[in-house]
Amino acid sequence: MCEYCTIELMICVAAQFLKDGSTVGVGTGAPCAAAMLAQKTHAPNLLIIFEAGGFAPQLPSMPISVGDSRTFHKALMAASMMDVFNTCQRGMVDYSFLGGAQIDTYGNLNSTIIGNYDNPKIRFPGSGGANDFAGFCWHTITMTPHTRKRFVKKVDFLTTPGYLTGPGSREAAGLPEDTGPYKVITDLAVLGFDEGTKRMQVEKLHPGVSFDQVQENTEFKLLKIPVIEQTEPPQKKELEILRDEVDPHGFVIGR
Amino acid sequence: MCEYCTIELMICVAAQFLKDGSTVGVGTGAPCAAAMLAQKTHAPNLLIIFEAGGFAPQLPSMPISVGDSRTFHKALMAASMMDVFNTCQRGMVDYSFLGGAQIDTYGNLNSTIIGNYDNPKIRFPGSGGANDFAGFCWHTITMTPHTRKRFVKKVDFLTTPGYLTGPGSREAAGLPEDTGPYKVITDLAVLGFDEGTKRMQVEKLHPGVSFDQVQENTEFKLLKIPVIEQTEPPQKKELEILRDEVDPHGFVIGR
Amino acid sequence: MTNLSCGTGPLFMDPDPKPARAFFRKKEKKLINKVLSVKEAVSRFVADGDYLASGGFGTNRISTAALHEIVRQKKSNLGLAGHTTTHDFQILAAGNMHGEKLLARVDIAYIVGLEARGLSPHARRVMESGQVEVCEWTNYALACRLQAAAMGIPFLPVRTMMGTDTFHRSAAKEITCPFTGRKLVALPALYPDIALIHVHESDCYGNCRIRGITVADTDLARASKKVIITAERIIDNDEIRNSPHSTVIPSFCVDAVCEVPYGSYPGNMPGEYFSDEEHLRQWLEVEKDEVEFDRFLHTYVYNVPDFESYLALSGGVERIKELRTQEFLVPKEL
Amino acid sequence: MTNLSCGTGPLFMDPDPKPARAFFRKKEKKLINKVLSVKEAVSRFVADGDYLASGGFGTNRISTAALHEIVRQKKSNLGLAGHTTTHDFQILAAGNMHGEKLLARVDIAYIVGLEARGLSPHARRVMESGQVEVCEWTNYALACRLQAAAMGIPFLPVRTMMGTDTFHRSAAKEITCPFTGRKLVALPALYPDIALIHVHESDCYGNCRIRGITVADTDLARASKKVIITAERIIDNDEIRNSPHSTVIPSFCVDAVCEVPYGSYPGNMPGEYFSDEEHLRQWLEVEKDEVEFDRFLHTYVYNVPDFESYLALSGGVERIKELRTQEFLVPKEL
Repeated sequence: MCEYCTIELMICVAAQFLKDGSTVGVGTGAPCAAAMLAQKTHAPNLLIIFEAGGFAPQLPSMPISVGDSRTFHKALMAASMMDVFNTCQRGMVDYSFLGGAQIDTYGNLNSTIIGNYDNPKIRFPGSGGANDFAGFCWHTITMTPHTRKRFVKKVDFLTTPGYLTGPGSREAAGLPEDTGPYKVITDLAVLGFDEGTKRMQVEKLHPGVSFDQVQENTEFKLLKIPVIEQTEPPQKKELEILRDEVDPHGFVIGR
Repeated sequence: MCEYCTIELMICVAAQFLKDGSTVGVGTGAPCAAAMLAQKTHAPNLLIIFEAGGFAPQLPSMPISVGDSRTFHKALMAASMMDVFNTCQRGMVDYSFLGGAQIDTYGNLNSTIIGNYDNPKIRFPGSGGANDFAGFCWHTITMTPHTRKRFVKKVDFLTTPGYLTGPGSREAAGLPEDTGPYKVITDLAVLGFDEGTKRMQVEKLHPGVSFDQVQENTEFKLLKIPVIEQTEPPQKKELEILRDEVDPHGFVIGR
Repeated sequence: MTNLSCGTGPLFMDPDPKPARAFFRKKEKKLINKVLSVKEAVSRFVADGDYLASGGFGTNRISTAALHEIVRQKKSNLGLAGHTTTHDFQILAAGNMHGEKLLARVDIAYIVGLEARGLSPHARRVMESGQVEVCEWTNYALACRLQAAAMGIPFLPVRTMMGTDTFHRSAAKEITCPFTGRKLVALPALYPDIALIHVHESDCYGNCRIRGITVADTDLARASKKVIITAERIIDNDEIRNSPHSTVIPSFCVDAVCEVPYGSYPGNMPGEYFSDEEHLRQWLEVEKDEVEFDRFLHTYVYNVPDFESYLALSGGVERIKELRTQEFLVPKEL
Repeated sequence: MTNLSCGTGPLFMDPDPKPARAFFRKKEKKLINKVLSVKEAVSRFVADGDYLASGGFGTNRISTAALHEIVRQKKSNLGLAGHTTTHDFQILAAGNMHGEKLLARVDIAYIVGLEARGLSPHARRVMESGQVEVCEWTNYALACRLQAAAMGIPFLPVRTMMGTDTFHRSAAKEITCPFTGRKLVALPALYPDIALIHVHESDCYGNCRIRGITVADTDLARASKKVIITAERIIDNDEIRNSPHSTVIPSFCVDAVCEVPYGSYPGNMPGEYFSDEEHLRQWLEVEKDEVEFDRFLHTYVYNVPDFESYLALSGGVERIKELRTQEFLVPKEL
């Protein structure tokens, strides 16, 4: 084991959820770093998709925008936004990787406003492609810092669908069947969703973190799986690849 | 004046209806010859569109198929069938140029079957893109031989919309407003449509042809405009261009 | 809005995105070598009863090699999406003889004709016999149905076929626009089981390029559950990656890649060779007599092992050279 | 199907195809020389009150020249389609200062942010002030709305936004699929009055090529009533005709062609130059203080005659050369 910072841990953990041969729609920053790391370790056949139109680039460095040149550098196809989201809606994309300002127990995300809609305290960008990705892809993975302000009982605005109001509600709303939030990776823990209630549950705790600590940083009541294991710390090899090849300038991991 | 055959007359007459700067969706054969002739005479800016995806080619010769190489030879754009018909549906295409096995007084066309649908005497190809063109383009021009078997009271199958059952019926059916049959050019006459009744009317008679002769070759009762003029015979220059440049091998004009 | 009506034609394929999504989810997305012989590809990916779609446009950029192989392997009970199918339809219709039924159901936009070349006598015999179940559409309607499937939605609302018998004999339905109150025609998504698409270039994974019009093939490749690509040339993956905006079909849609030079013959391949009008006339001619047509088919299709042999019988590369001069408008005289 | 609901957001533009068809019918289709200065193009084709759409993707392949000119000419009361608008939004939002109102209504998918670079302080001030009327959508929803318009149909039925506040604050409506009974979201067609699209190459008539991703620009050009093209290079019509499948926007959609080398600066132009991150940071930085931002705008936008002068102030061709080395990943060291 070797030293690492929390964001590195989060990225290494996130990377492990991306299976080889699967397809993933990613944004910039940590999600993209995780996808790149996965591709350079256990998932060389991970097919990365960017919403502006880039399919399966050979990423030379971290993109700054999900539509910049890097996102289709030596790609298999440089197409259109319609093609990307149609591919997702058609059922061909396994994972989407999102962030957000607020998240609730059902994995619903807010990236629109804080406060009252008609007189907001803060205006955030809005959905972008997040709502589309989270509606269409089979699994949604979220990466976010773990604070009570972010893990809230009720999001101020439901920008992007998680399990909405619980079991069956996505289907009732008309969203494709068998889709929804899969994992939430924070600086404290790895969380998943209880199959019966679709509520968020703690599945792994990062080294040195207790369940109570996670609960204290969460406004809603967390479920937990029977045996919560500790998150496996990043391997030396993973960290090397992350630091030397994925993000040598420290844009995301911040060195 | 000089000698010409009927198909040459028909093509020259048809060409005159295509205004410079307008757009036209054409098929193979006589319609294409008419469009090419128009382009080489009074309408150098005629924008010719082929349904398989060719926009504004510089036609080196008559295409054999509306999707062959000629249809996008030195074209402005080689796109898709969707792009062509979307362009028509969006209202950007002025004329479409069609044929058919049967036509009725409202300009409805049959290119599907002769006889009973469930047990047809003859199976023709079907709509192809004809129904789409005639529904979306502003004006439909039809070229067809003039016989009682073709100019019928009731088409055996309404493949492609004319004025359907008369005034207002296209709009009631949901078709775009202000569209419909414009001219029918036969080996006997030039016919149009009465504005009030949307029924077919004789507008010009080819040299040596009488109204009665046209009516005899038509199963339904023809209307006529107050003063029917004689069709202007082709000019020498037009015929030269048609014979030497448009169809030098006589594929359509048959020499 | 009142008086909404429905077409009475049969809907051959399920437009629901749910089973399609489940299928596409399991489809292999990895970059694996998919190069196969046409024989192997057709044997492995075309099943009796499948619903088929042929790319290109009738006599232009068609996968003659795969179409012949389907006839040669005596596949049966197939469905077909017939947007301006001409010579491709003629080839498949040849499988309906002697009581055999290669084609069982056809979504028709344009069949039995070869455009300016006239009608196919054999295809007419097949279609007039009543042995094939049919549903009427238009070229745009079928293209829209493929686009709906490629988008993963169950229908597209358009303004075609309205007021016509084509609509009444289709399986489309009228709906009302929730914004304008307008009547529209809802076209059900069409997810073919298998598509046969001939392209200029593909890498061994199935990333494809087409020069010239794409007709409906970008949507067709995305809408179809299985896709067989025949390509004039297999090119290196590096070449694909050096110009990613030239890729029109991505590898994750493709199941088999077959290298078949001149594979659209006797059809036209844009920028490569023109159609062989003599040979196409011969097809139309021999079809007039069933016995003669049967003999022709045995000579050119059944008794040859592959497309290369068919091409050799038809004049081989020398004939292609001649068709190249036609494609490139080379003047005859020196 | 019961419980169909409607978004409560404002529908800014008429989705009905009838007036759009009437407009497109009259649009000039001839090949005429459309080359204009950006100043002239914006003056002639952008009217106060118009609904605008910016091509590309925020900081990538955007028409900076046309965007600056709109601010410089103090256009007012504009609508905007905001699918991942980032620096383009930031530029336009600069027109909302000192009581002036360049932006009056925005269809939002993504605004006020610059992706990984953070949020724009000034754009936030504008949007949090309540002076701009808004309607929420998603990137896909806006792309679909443009596609519906490009197709000439009043809506497209898709499966996005369902069950979310994004839907409730949109102007979309739920409908029932006539084939499957499924609930779907109907997205109204969006016909912008004017589109600004930056491309790699255009001929003088407006036939355009884009290298790399097209984002939503092929539909945008077709959906918009008026289209201003800015191009890195004007090329000969012969070049267009020699490779017609490379044309992604046809001339009959285009009203003005402006040659603006480096015209996406400080944005990224694929295959040409990378984004100028220093300059973009400077924008974000100066925005924190309104007085400083005002001074910045006067220096860089209001008090210069054109984009070329802005570029010169920002380092000119020397800066572009540096951004080229970034675009082409040229190692720094010798």
